[in-house]
Amino acid sequence: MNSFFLAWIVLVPFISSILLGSMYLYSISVKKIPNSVFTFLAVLSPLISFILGVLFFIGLENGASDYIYEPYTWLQVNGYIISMGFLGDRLSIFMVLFITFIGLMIHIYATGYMKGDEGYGKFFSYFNLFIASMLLLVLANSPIIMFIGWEGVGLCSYLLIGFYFTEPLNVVAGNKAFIVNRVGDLGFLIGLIFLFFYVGKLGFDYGALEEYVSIVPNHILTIIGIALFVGAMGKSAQIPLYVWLPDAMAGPTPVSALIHAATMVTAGVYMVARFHFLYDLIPNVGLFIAYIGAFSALFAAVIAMKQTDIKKILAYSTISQLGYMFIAVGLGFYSTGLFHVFTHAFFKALLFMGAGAVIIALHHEQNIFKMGGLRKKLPLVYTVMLIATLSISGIPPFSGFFSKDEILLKAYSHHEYLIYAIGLFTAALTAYYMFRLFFVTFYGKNYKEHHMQSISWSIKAPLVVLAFGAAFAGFMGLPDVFGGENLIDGWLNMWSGKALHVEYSVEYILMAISVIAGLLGILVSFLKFYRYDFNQKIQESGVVYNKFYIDEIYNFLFVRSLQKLSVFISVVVDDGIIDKTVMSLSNGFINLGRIIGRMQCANTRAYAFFMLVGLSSFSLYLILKLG
Amino acid sequence: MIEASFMSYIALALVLFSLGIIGLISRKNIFIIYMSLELMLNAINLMLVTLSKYFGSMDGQIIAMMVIAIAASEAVIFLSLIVAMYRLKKSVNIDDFDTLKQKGTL
Amino acid sequence: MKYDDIIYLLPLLSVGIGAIVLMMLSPIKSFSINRLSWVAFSFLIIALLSNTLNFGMVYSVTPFSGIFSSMIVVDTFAGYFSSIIIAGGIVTVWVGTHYFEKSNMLRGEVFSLLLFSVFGMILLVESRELFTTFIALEIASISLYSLIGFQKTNIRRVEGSFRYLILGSFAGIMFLLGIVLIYAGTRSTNMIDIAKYLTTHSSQDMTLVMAGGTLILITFLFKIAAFPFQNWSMDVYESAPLPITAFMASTFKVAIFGFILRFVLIDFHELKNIWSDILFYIAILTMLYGSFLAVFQTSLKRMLAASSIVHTGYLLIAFVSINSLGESASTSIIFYLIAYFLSSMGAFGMLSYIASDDHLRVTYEDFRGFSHVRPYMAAMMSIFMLSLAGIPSTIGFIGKFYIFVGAIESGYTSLAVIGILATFISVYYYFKLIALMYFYPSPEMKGEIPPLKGIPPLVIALMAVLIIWGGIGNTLISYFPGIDFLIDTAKLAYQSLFM
Amino acid sequence: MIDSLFLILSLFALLGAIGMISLENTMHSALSFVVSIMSIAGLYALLNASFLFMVQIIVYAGAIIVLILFMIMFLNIRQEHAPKEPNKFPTMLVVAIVLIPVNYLIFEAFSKMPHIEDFSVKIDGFGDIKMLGVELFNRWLLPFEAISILLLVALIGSVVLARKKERE
Repeated sequence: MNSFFLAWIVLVPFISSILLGSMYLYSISVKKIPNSVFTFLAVLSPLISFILGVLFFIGLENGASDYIYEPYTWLQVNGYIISMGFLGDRLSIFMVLFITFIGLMIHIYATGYMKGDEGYGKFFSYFNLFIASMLLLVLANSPIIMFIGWEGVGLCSYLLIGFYFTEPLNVVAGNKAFIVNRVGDLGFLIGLIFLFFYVGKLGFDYGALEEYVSIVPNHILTIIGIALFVGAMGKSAQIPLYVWLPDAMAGPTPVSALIHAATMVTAGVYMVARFHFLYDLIPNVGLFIAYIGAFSALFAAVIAMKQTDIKKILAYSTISQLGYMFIAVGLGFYSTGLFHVFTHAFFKALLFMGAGAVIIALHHEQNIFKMGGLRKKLPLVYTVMLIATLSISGIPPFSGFFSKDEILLKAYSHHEYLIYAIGLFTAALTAYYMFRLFFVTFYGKNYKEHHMQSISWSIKAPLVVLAFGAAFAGFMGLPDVFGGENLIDGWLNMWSGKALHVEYSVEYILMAISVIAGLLGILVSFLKFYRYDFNQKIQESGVVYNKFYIDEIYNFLFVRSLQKLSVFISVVVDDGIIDKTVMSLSNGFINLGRIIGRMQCANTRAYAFFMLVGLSSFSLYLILKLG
Repeated sequence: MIEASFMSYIALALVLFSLGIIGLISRKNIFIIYMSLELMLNAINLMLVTLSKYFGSMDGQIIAMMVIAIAASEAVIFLSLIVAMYRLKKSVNIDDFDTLKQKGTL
Repeated sequence: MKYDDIIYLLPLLSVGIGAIVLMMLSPIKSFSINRLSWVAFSFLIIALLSNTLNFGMVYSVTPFSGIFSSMIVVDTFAGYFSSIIIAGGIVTVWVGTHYFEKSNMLRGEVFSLLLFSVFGMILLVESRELFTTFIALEIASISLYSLIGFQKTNIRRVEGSFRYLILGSFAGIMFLLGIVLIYAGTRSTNMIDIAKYLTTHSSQDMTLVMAGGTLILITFLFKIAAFPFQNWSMDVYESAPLPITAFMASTFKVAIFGFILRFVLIDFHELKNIWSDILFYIAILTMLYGSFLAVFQTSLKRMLAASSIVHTGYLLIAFVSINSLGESASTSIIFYLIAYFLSSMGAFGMLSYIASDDHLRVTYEDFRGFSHVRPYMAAMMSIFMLSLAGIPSTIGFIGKFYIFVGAIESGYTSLAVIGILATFISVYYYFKLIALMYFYPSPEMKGEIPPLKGIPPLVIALMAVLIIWGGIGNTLISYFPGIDFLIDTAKLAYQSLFM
Repeated sequence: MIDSLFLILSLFALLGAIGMISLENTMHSALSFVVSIMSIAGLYALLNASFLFMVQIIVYAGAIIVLILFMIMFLNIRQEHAPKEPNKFPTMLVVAIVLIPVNYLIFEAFSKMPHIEDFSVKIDGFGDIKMLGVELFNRWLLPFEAISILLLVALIGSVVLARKKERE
């Protein structure tokens, strides 16, 4: 495989995006272009990228060394040379494969979902640009080029979240995503600049960085590590920069699927994995990352328990799952983290697309407590959602089980018992709130009969494909215990994996514990919501209605207090503190600007006086300087 | 008795220059502001002519003469703008002209 | 006497003659506006083409050195800057034709004054004698005062013009005092002689020269609107007609930088670090002040004016680092000037193009839903905003990149950090426009906005293309000139200063 | 003789300047400025600049100041039109204080110039019209030409700004 085609993995969706955009402009201002043309172009580009990705995969599998393609020098500043370079190693091709594959599925799905929308062409133009930016981020050969993709992803998410801009709320959500991401980007940029300052002279692609990163003093390295991680926090929605993600649900559902499953949020995880050589030198920062991940996982799971909007629940679950990934990469188990990225991509895309199908069928109803009993009406969606929910809840043999269990196992074996405990508890909570969603949506009694809208095949087909993935993708990382071989670990053999010091017996026990935790969550959820009565006014009154002793205990011990905590966190901490701090910072800045703006008083004499003061201070400076 | 040395001319020019700045900033009358600017130019000319004598070279005087020409060209613009302004607002108070003030609203 | 020297003076002469011809044509009523703009354009294009005769070479000629006693120099540096200035004139002519027609204030004198202003700016970058520089500055400024106050029935225009006149004269007087002090210190006003004097007498007391240089620097800071000499810019930019604002904000800034770079690099080559401390703080304050001012503006014109203060701050970052990295800092200043020139000229040009008969579209609110009415124009406007904000793949990003890297390299990391911070803040007010254009439904305004027709939108579109071209680099097609070309030429320009 | 002339002239120049910036009435202020201008012209004469002495009187006192006076009368600005300035003198004091470093710097800078005992010129005809003309057209031709352009620009500018009616 010629490494020249690496660039085309990025260029194909990029060119397609430009084509779509100009065709869209043409179609609204001059002559209408049929949607089928847009569909064809939009779906073709991720397909081509995927095929190219597969070819590179085969090449690498056959023992080819890393592909590097550096077409030209992008910038050249006294000794610093930055070339526009693409790197196709095992990590990036791995990312490319699932980004393009999931992206392709979501594209197909979106052709059904967005049918009849006025901005059909515009949507796919942004969509392809999103894929292109993400692929650039992944395939870049140096952090600077990666940063272009990084910014591009931010821009596209802004455009897509605010896609239905006629609703002011959506615009606010888009702005919020953008602003919060900029905060993260600032961190990322600061990290890059420090890195550039210390090792930039020696070359700034990953190869050179890996070689020379050890010359950076350790305390600086710590700063760099944290600053880069701040960037990851922004993109991957970790505490405290997660606030944009739930609001980002304002965009069309395929956008949510794309952001949450394959692209944007995994950028942070990818970045940490890409800079593994750096984080290996600063294990303390890694531990910090792992703890942030653990707390994000718990925090988001607690919030998710109280949500009623189907997409919001999924959004919080994404934050929670990302937390798991950061636990793994923080502790230095990069391939484990990426394994979870991989399985998560399947089941989360599936969940979102299933939710989208439900939403479409119910004429854009998103509150799960206005759904109910959809099992008969939407059998296909029911089946795939069940698979996805089981997968995210960590029930074997579905994919989520393997990856999540491996993370917990590694945390345990690494003697991070607190993280392990949090992870385990979160796993139970995950099972609980996901099945709450599931039961309320598809079961229940006394629900209102809905007038259903039919779902087209272009929505159904990707659901089926992804359902297979969500069910069986986990077998790619079958642990040794089952006599399997971890293909993901084997593929990403670039890291000298830390050896596990755990007996098989312990591993079995841990596995059983986590399965039990998951089942416990499902059980509680089952008891509470399986026969959920939709005539109840609000869901808290369901607490009164229950007949089961165990349910009451559970309620008393955990749910009630957790619900309070959940309300507290979502209202006081989330909206009240974090949201307000971020927003009031910007408002404060604007207000300060207004005060300073008073200096523009349109008084000539005052202006002249300012000038005179300037002149006077210059003179004073000179008097002092010249003695 | 003060000797009419080089420095006394410079000192005089400096004082005149400062008086010009003082007039420019503390007066509101457009005409006086304009004359203050002219006074500053005169002070600089005085310095130039003094330097011309000090160096025994004509350069200073030539520059001073050209400064007078520049002052004349600025005077033309100044006075025609003053006429335009007076026609519009019937005022020679410079503080009355504040339509470009920054509005504090968002 | 060498008559072939006249080739080097051709740009200056062509613009000057063009100005006088236009002055004579302007009272003739039968001469339509369109024809006048073609006349202005043809003189400017002759000037631009004659500039390209010596492109790509390092040269430094003092034409008619006997007659003009070496007071004027034509070198690569001057050629580079005057090309940008003339290009600015061309853009202003085309954009202005449309605007002045619409706002019913066009007369031939506008073009005449504009060309005189261009003449003054070219003389400013070519002059090697301080007093000639002062006269050139006055020529450029007085034409601008007249252009701003052209519509003398409009109180805002007259007021802005008058304020600029008073403060500009005040700054000019400081410049003059600076010349006098330098003359007193070195007995010469010729930059080469001054530089020679400074190197040969470096042991002597330099207070006079330092004070004089500082005063000249203050005028420079005034003209580029740096803190605390910046207040005029908001008022004047707002009051001026849009094409004139564009011309002032971008082209005049280029010319001023052309002069000050020559002045500091030649004259104060040995002593230029005396200002680094104070310029350090001025750069920070300028960026902060501009950012604070820009975030809460409702008028796009005022926002662009405020953001031009911020851009001045970025340029000052490079100016501070000039004493440790002469060549690369000057190169990055020159490059950033081009980037800023393209972006702000484009943004202002677009604003003035869409001005209609009874409505100047200058506030954010006027752009609500603009993309649905005029998608191509909205796309161009977005490109200008992206470039001003310094988003990668535009020329603005590369300009900022050079400046920040240079700052870090010369040890001013804090400046770079504040610059990056200001850039992040700037994203807010630039993207607000993009958001408004794209994310809101459009009100009824289709009929008011002129369609894309004629030369002005072509010129604006060309700038948008150049911005993207410069951002992606010489890269897509490698044998085509891109940013490398610009930077190499800027380096040649720097070298030609020391010939 | 010269010293006492210098003293008298500088006294008048200062008094005229102070009067100009502090008098209420615009007309008085302009007349006071004439005194200052004339005294400076006298100082030029003391400094061997005989041609400039004439230029100063003809151009400044004769043209610019007369133009200002004419304008004041033309616009019919009387005392009641003049702006009220109650805080004039405190402002002046503040400005004067702010000006101290500037003056100090420039004065110090000048005082470091090499001292000349005999401050007079030995060249014949120094400062008269012939010498000035020869210098002007030999060495200062370019600024001279530039000045002519500047005057042309100012001419166009004033025509544009002061034209009575906008032409349709």
